[in-house]
Amino acid sequence: MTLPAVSFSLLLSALKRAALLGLAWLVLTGGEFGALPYILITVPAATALSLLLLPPGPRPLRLLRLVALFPGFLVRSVMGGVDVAWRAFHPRLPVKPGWIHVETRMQDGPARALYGAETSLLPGTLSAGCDARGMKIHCLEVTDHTRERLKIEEERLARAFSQDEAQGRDDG
Amino acid sequence: MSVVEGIIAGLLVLGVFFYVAGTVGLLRFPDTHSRLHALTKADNLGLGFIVIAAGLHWGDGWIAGKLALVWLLTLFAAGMAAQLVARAALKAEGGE
Amino acid sequence: MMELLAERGSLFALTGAALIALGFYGFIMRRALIRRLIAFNVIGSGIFLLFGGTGYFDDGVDPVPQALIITGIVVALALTAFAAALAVRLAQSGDDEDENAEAGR
Amino acid sequence: MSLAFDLALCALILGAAGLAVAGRNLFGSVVFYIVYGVLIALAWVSLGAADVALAEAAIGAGVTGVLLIGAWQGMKDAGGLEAEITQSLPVRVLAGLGAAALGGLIGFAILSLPGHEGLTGPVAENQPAVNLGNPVTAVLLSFRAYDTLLETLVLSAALAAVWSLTPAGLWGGIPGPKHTTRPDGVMASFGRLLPPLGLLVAVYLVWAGADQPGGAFQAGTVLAAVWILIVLAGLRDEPRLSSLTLRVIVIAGPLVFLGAALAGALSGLALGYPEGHARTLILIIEYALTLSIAATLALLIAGPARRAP
Repeated sequence: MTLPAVSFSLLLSALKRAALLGLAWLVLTGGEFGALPYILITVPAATALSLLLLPPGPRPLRLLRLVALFPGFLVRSVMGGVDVAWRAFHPRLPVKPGWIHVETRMQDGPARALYGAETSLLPGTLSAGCDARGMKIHCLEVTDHTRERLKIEEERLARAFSQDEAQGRDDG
Repeated sequence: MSVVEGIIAGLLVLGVFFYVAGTVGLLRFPDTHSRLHALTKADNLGLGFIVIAAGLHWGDGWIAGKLALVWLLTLFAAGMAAQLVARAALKAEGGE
Repeated sequence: MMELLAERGSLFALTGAALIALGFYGFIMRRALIRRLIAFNVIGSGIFLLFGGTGYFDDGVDPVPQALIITGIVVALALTAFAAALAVRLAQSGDDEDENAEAGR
Repeated sequence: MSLAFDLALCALILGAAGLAVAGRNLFGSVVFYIVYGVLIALAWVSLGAADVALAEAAIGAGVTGVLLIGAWQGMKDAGGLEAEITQSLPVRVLAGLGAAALGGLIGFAILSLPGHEGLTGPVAENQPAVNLGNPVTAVLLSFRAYDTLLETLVLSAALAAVWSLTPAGLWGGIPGPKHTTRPDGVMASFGRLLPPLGLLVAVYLVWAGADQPGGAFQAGTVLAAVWILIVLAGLRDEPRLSSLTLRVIVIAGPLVFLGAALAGALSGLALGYPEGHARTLILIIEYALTLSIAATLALLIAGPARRAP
């Protein structure tokens, strides 16, 4: 994917998004045969809307890498739920809320918003949105590991958004 | 009660447990942002278990897929909404 | 009485009746326009629930009431939208003293 | 087990309604009303009326909730939020007794209703004639099509009424405030990522409406929500209300419906469908209606014009 041609990358993102949306249509209609012809109208329309709202940038989304991240994310989000449940039911309420400010090299836009959404589902952290400098993270309990853990998470997700190095807009 | 029914019942109990945990957290946690933690994390987990239970109950791949789609959408929306609410709460407190 | 409550249709129809009473009380007793709008909508959904509950049979609600209720929900929405716009306009015109004050002028 | 569920649900419904009607805080009332709407949708699920449940969740709780929040914000901005006054105790008792008497009478009437067969049978008998799997859609667009036609006209009339509240000099302008968000912020990203899927869900709902729960009203609400999300995310602005295209979209559904009614009248039966073509015609009406309902709902929420054209 080193070809710089814009039209090629545009076509590629369009195809990727169409494939995703096509899959979504299949799942929605329960694979019913009568709904298949509609794919010819709905998927192009939805893809066009997607391209219009989110023009593809130079850093394409690596779908396979994102899918590969999912099982790990699931396990950690289960831990997040267990952690909250433990604190909620604990008689002494072990909650020492605090803020940390995290520099992120995650590019602004959907990639960073998704990173924020992810951190909000992980144990102990909650993103309060992002600004130009970085992200404000609310923690149920600030520990030494929090920053480290977030860094590892960011590393993983950045690779799925082709942001191995710095700079460049993301793309969904 | 067959084995599958037993598993479904267990999953439902787990799901309800996390919903209750989220609600207890919502009531007990000291500030708005901590309460948001409880809502987003515990409730999504609860919904996840209930979705798996419902998928097993119907035993149909397509229905399970649709339920999974619903759950993914909820995860996505909850993650995004949590950030928006957290930011709004921060502004309301004059933290920015 | 207990077997009536055990019948799903009657239970929801009676809840509908209670909602109508509650909405009616709110509509005549509360002053804020938005709250009266809410009370109006509570009356509306109470009527729908009553309608659906009395049209309930063992295999679900009769399709004719269902269709009429969907129609009703949309009409209630149309009315709510207009009332909400009116309330905002009224507030903007700064002329929201109640009728007593107006009559006394 | 399910009786316990129903009883708990009814108690919750009454509790939420009570808090919405009698609460102290006005915004809290609006929030409780939305909760109430979701609980009512659950009641419809329990009654096995999935179409109504969808409509109630989308329109009753969703759109009405957004309208009420919008009205609250609008009145607050204008400084016109009224303080609640507490009536004296005798008045409250009297009103409470009156309301209780009303509820009691209605309840008594319900309990003394004679048993009846309902119309499920006749609908099922006639359903093959229109070739639709969803009996509710069959009633809405064939057996009681008259109601539905008038209902869509009521919706258009409400829009005209809302537009008529436009302040002087702004007629035909742009409704609502301009939403600006950070172009790469969370809200903007949300508005960029979700709408394509929302579009698919809307088409799915109207497609499914022929044979399963769903239909034009539910789909139109989802489509309107997609548009509102795009506007809130600051990605596009609301259209000019004087736009001809916009007005054509608003009225297209009712017009197609009226056209079908007239065509039926010419062939002998007003609002009747020619033999063998009922399903096709109904589906065409459904799709046109979805678009018009979506536009009308979104414009009802946007309200009258606030910025010059």
